[in-house]
Amino acid sequence: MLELIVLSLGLSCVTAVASLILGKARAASKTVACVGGMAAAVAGAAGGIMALFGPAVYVSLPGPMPFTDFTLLLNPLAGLLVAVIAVLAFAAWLYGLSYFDEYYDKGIGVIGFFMNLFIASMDLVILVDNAFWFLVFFELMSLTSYVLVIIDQTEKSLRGGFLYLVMAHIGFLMIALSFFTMAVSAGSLEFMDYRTCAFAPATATIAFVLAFFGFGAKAGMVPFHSWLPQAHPAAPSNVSALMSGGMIKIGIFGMLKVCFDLLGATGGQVGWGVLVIVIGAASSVLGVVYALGEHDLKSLLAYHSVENIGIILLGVGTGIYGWAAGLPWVAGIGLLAGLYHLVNHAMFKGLLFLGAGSVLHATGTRNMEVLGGLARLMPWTAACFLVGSLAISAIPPLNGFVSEWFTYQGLIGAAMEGDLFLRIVFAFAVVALAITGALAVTCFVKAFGVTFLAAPRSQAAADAHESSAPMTAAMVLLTIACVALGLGAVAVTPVVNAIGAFLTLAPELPATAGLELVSLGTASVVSPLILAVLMAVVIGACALVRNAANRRAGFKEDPAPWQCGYEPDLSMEVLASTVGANVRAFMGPLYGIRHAVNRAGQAVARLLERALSSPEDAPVSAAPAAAGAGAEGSSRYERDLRHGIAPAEEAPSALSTSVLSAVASVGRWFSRLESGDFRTYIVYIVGALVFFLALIILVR
Amino acid sequence: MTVIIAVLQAVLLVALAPLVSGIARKIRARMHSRTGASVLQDYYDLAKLWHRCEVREGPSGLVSRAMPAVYLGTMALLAAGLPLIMQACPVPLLGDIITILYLMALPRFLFSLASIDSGAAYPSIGGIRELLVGVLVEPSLMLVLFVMALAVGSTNVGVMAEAVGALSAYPAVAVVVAGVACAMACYIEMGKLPFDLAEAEQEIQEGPLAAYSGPSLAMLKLGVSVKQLVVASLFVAIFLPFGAAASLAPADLLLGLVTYLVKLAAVLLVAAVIENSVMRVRYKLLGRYTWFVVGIASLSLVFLVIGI
Amino acid sequence: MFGYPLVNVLGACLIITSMMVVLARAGRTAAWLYSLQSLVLVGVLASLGFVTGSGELFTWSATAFATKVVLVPAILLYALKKIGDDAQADLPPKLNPMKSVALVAVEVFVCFVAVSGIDLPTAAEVKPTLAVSLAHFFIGLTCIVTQRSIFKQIFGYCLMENGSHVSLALLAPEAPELVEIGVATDAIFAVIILAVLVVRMARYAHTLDADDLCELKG
Amino acid sequence: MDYSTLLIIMLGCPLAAALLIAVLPSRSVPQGIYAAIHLVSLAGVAVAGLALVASVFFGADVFALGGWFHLDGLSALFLGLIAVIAPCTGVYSLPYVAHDVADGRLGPSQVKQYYAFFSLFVFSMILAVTSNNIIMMWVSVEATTLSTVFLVGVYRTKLALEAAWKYVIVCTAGVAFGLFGTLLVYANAADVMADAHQAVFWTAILPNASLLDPSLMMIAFVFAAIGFGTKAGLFPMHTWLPDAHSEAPSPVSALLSGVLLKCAILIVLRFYILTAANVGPDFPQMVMMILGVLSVAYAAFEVYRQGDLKRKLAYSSCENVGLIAVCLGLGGPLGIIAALVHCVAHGLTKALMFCLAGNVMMKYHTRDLGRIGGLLKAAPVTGVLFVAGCLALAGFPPFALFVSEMAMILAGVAADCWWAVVLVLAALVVVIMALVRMIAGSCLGRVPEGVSRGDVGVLALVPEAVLLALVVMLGVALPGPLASSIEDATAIVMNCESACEGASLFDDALAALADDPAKPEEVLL
Repeated sequence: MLELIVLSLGLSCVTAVASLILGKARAASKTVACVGGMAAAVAGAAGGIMALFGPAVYVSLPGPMPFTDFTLLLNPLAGLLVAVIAVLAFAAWLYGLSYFDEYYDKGIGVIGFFMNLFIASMDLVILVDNAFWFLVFFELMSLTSYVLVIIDQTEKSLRGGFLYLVMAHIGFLMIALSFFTMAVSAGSLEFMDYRTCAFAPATATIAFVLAFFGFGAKAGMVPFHSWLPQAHPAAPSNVSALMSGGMIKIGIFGMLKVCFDLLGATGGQVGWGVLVIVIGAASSVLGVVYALGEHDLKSLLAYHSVENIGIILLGVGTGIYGWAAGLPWVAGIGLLAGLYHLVNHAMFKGLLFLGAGSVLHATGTRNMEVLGGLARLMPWTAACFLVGSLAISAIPPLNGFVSEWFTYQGLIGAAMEGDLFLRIVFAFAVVALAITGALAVTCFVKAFGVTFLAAPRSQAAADAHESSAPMTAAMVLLTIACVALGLGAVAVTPVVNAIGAFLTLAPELPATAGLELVSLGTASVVSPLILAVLMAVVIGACALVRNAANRRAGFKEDPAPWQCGYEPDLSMEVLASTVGANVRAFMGPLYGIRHAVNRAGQAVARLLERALSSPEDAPVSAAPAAAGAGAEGSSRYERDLRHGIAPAEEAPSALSTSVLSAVASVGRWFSRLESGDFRTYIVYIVGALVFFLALIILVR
Repeated sequence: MTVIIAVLQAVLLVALAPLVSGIARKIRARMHSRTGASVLQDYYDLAKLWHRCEVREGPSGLVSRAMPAVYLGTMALLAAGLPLIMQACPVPLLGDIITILYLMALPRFLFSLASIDSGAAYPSIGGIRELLVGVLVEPSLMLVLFVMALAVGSTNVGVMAEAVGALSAYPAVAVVVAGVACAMACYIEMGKLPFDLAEAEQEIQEGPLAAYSGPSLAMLKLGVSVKQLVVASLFVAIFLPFGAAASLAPADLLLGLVTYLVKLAAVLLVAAVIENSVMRVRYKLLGRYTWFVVGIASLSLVFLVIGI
Repeated sequence: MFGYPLVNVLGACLIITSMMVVLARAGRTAAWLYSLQSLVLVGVLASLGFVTGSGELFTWSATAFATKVVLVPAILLYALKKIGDDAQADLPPKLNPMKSVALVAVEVFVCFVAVSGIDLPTAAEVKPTLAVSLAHFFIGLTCIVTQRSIFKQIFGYCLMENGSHVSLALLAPEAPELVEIGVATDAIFAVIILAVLVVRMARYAHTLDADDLCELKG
Repeated sequence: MDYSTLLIIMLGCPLAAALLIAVLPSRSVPQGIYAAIHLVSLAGVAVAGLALVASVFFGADVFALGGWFHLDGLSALFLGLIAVIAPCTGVYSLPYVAHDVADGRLGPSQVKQYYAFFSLFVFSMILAVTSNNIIMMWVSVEATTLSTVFLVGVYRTKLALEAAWKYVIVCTAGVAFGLFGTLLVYANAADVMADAHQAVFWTAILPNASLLDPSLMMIAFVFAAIGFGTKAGLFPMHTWLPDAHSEAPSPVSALLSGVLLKCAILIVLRFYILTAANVGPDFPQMVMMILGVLSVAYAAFEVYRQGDLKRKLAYSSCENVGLIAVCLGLGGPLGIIAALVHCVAHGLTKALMFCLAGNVMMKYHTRDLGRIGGLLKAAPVTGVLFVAGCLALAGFPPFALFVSEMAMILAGVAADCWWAVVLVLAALVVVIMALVRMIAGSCLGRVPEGVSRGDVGVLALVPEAVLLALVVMLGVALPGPLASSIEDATAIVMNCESACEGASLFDDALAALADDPAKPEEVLL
């Protein structure tokens, strides 16, 4: 199976080069890139799925670098990740067949080249089993996705790309520090030596915490999430689907690999699990709360990636806790929940991003306020988006529910064994998950309702048209995947459970019985398949009875029925901002956190500026960005916009601007050192000499 | 065998729902010292509506058409899953607390979608408020069920009922406090007066009903009253399981049915009394009440953790 | 009288002559004073050679005479003529004379303290001259730092170079001559290039004032 | 044909060329002649250099002129750097000078002057790298300063002359301290060693370095570090770097930044070896660490703030030299390997970047980054090379600086010196922010009006492509012989005879550490 994946890597690289060469012939370059990408994806998926069942394959080649050789390891965990990314890549390429038409003038060859390299580098990061090459491909992954983020070259995408690359690099540096701490005590850069070497507990904790925050920065969890909602939406939609669905999973994969694979021999501490759970809970709640305030469809979905990463971390955290505390069932179900949600999130987030892409493709704008009424004009996209929304809100028969059910069972099962402090932590996590679930429902009602339902609120929305065949096919593919992962949970769970067992090297505890999913610790069962059948039967019966009554009593459509003298007009319709305002009224404190953090950041920047700036430097004041221009029309959004009531275009997250201005003011202060007069420069040299001579006297 | 009981339960609840709301209206009338409509008034309304010609609004699409059926169907399914007559769940896979909570989320999801779909302002505002009640109530409900799961050792409602029935749930005080919190949460979820007036069609909370007519409206009104019944019986099933049939003997089942009806009547009587002795609270202040419920739920968690 | 005390005495008047060079106002007088100062330097080298009896020192003093006493002042005077007679070349130093004398005194004292700290067998007897050469080096440096006219700064460089030349002679008497020739020619080239640069500065940039040369900043 | 004569030939070529060009009259002789002589000398330098370097990699050291010149593993590395970068920048200066002549900024006499001093500059750098006599080292560094003065001031504008004057004064004042350091070492050695004449040769001093007086050696090292640190551009003494680079023609600043800073670092390394052999590595490492961390911290913020393209690259050189000093400060076999790899990698990358800056100057006639935009559209090939160069400078994977940065982090963690590593990494993040902003600002976006489309001449692009290929090659596949040569150089710096034979560089260095992780200092000694 490794050969299949190597084949897919080769195909990706060949296609990349071919699409770059054919850059001028745009249509040819696009088709070559997409078809080649799809072929590579199919090979990758096949290899990944076979790796899920097969034994781990370890290959060590004498690499180009003298100090380390090039080693690949394909174990079930890697197989799962490769398969997920391959499926997403296939959908993205299929989608790109017609979506990339609008990117012709932006250099289709460049997109084809970097997107193929991006997928290849993701696969290689998963496969490679050597610290140096892992870091190389990890950084290449960030670089290639940076180029894709700034492909639009608008001011917003450049800022998003800049923030993304800097945050990715900070994460990369932390991962490098973690790997090298382990390398120093393991004596080599090979992961195989890490596994055999028994690290001192202190080193293991430092390594884990550094790796956790390093990979966390890549996965976009709370302390490092500010780049995600600015970077992912800027990329083309199928690339943001690939990034949100695939790339942030590499962060989770990294954490699992460091914790279970590399530090496996040394054993973990309970504190690690608690840290992961607390950050996971915080990410999930803050992610969904910030998503509610968004009126841009793709940044709403990006914030939801933060939320779902939080849910995955809850599962992984329970797994780590169970593994460290020696509770095999808790570890098993925790990892099962984390990995299963990882797969599910990849599928439904990819689907939602592709849906958002179709809306963008059809109407030219991502601003929900000016859309509306697209369901009738774009039925397929609306249906797929609805299934995606149901899945992400964890509504029963679909896959989101299954993984969140396992997460709940894991948390409750772990709480049963835990002591006083741990029960409060798990209770906090369960409540956070419940709040997240409820808010996710609200958010996706807003997203789907305001975008697809009711009447079109602008000319752009009115003359939208259904997206072309390949785009719809890609969306339908992912919808089928979501439904299959939901209803077919009974078949998929043992496979994912086996990976969990493989990671913790513990015997596999059964998670399914017949058609039902079983949670042994909490003695409870659920069966999405039977549930779906029951719902279909009961709801079908009600619908049939109702339709029969309609036929008998008559059914007519009336565009403007008598509303007791009340005439609704455009200015009264509900908007995303209405939902946001309502939630903000109740969720005040959670919004307070972001506001407080931004204010603190600005205060520090102003302090630095006043302390360092000499009188003649004019203080840099960040002018609030002008409100985004919505499509014309008399909809309430335009009227609010004109009167400045509507929320202005989201100013760049104040924290990042304050950091930049702080760095600039420190630079200005340093530059005062070089006043241009070379005589003072000579005094500096004499000063340095005197300082070091004094140092000698000190040392001796 | 248990499947039949489940179906029987569902049918029973669906049938009883209009009667229950009729009784509640009769109690209110009595308290206002007026005779009020007959107890069976709801049945007459439903029958009348059932024969009316339905009018679909202009912009509303497939979601609005499907919503009433999904609402009633899901509520019936939930009714089937609860351990009302028997102490154990008739259909175990419907009995898990997470499945119940997230099954209740589906009708709320589609109810709000349909309200936005109608395009008019009042239904949309009503739909959003329905969502936000969910956001405010669900976490405390989940915390209560979490406490019960830890107390009982399983997340299945039937096992909880048996444990409470046998008074074997370990931290007794925690269970009692959890019961109180669950009662308040269920009361808010039922949409009774201080928080919302279910009947008034034009009222904000039930605004979305304004977009419906004919058989759909009938099915939706039935669904809403079944929901109130399901939420009440959820509380009854977990915290007042006394008298429910332990075994499948017909005698026990009959006794279980009778005790369940008596308990339900008692609970609804208390609810009706509370409902008619309070004024309606402003929507903005709803948060203060829900924080109070969260407070009590976390109190039960503290008791559980301390172990008394 | 002959022997090491002579070397130390000559060292002392080295300091005095370099002080005069620093304080000299006009470029021409500074050039003449510099050649006088080099003469004293040659004296030091000759007496040192006489005392230690090493042949190389004599050849060193010969080359020093040729280069420092004759060639360098000639170059500078020629450069001064090319600049023309505008007053630019003789700008007053930034620091008034009294302060610079005090500064030089402090430097000399610090160098004596520093040199006494080092116990080097070869330079045991000529410790005061070593201190003088170190002080000489720092006097040159102060000349560069305090002058406004860049022409005067060339003299600062020459003084600094003399200081290092003396310390080279003191610390490395037996070094192969090639080394000494290398250092001397290096000094000559430096002075030539500085002079050419000053002439170009006068012709193209029309200023010799160091305060104008602060445009490139930050 | 033994190698010592080859070394003399290599020294002779540029000197002869310089003298020849100086002799020819500037008016009558067409500029092609100068260019031809210039190219011939550089070809000689390249061929002889690479042959010498190859011989040292495989064979023993090369001595010439009775020990005055000595080529060991360490200086072979730097000689190789000169042998590669000097021809590249030489070839690049042909189109650059032709463009300036066409622009009227350079007269015929200035062109003659340019080529003459360019060869003299190469000669003095080779002298600095190969000289075994410590005082000749000082003379050669002084010679590099003097030979580049007129190169910096070749445009004869007020700013150029001001930059040249500042460059001369600051460098000569700084390097003079170096002379004191050399003298102290020589005097110290002359006392101890039997034959005073031998006391001037570095190879002679090294064996009995342990006999020297420790306090004197420490003072000498401080003088040398400050003196030659000025030429290397370490923090307090770096002030000449931005001025000289912003006013000098681009090929000259490429040579200045790419090679001259490394030669000065080599001489500081020579004194580092002597002091480490005498006093033990702790003191010199502390001095280098302080200088390095200060340089990195200061320069990183300057790189971020700077608006002028070449001044930004100059500060980036100061920052990278600081990184080399930090690596030396970290010590241990890993630290030294990181420092040497960084020298080679940065030399190549910085030369590439300055040549590209030259291309940008040719197209946009300005250094202000605000007015440079849409480079990818205006000059596609230069744009792509510029983006690759910036990413290489920022330390992204496929390029060489990534390897050296990883080695530095590994060395920092192995030396358990966390505060330095964290500080340096923070500074590197600031540098990356600056470079990414530069890419986004100048390469993407619209082409400002008045800038003609179409790329620079092919002759200008060839050397840059060669340099980029080398940078990528070092980044992806460090060739075997180069790795073993770095290994020998480390053995020299660590002053131990048992070169790490057999297994690769990192592994045994790491393995050596793994045996006793508690004690991070060198185990090889």
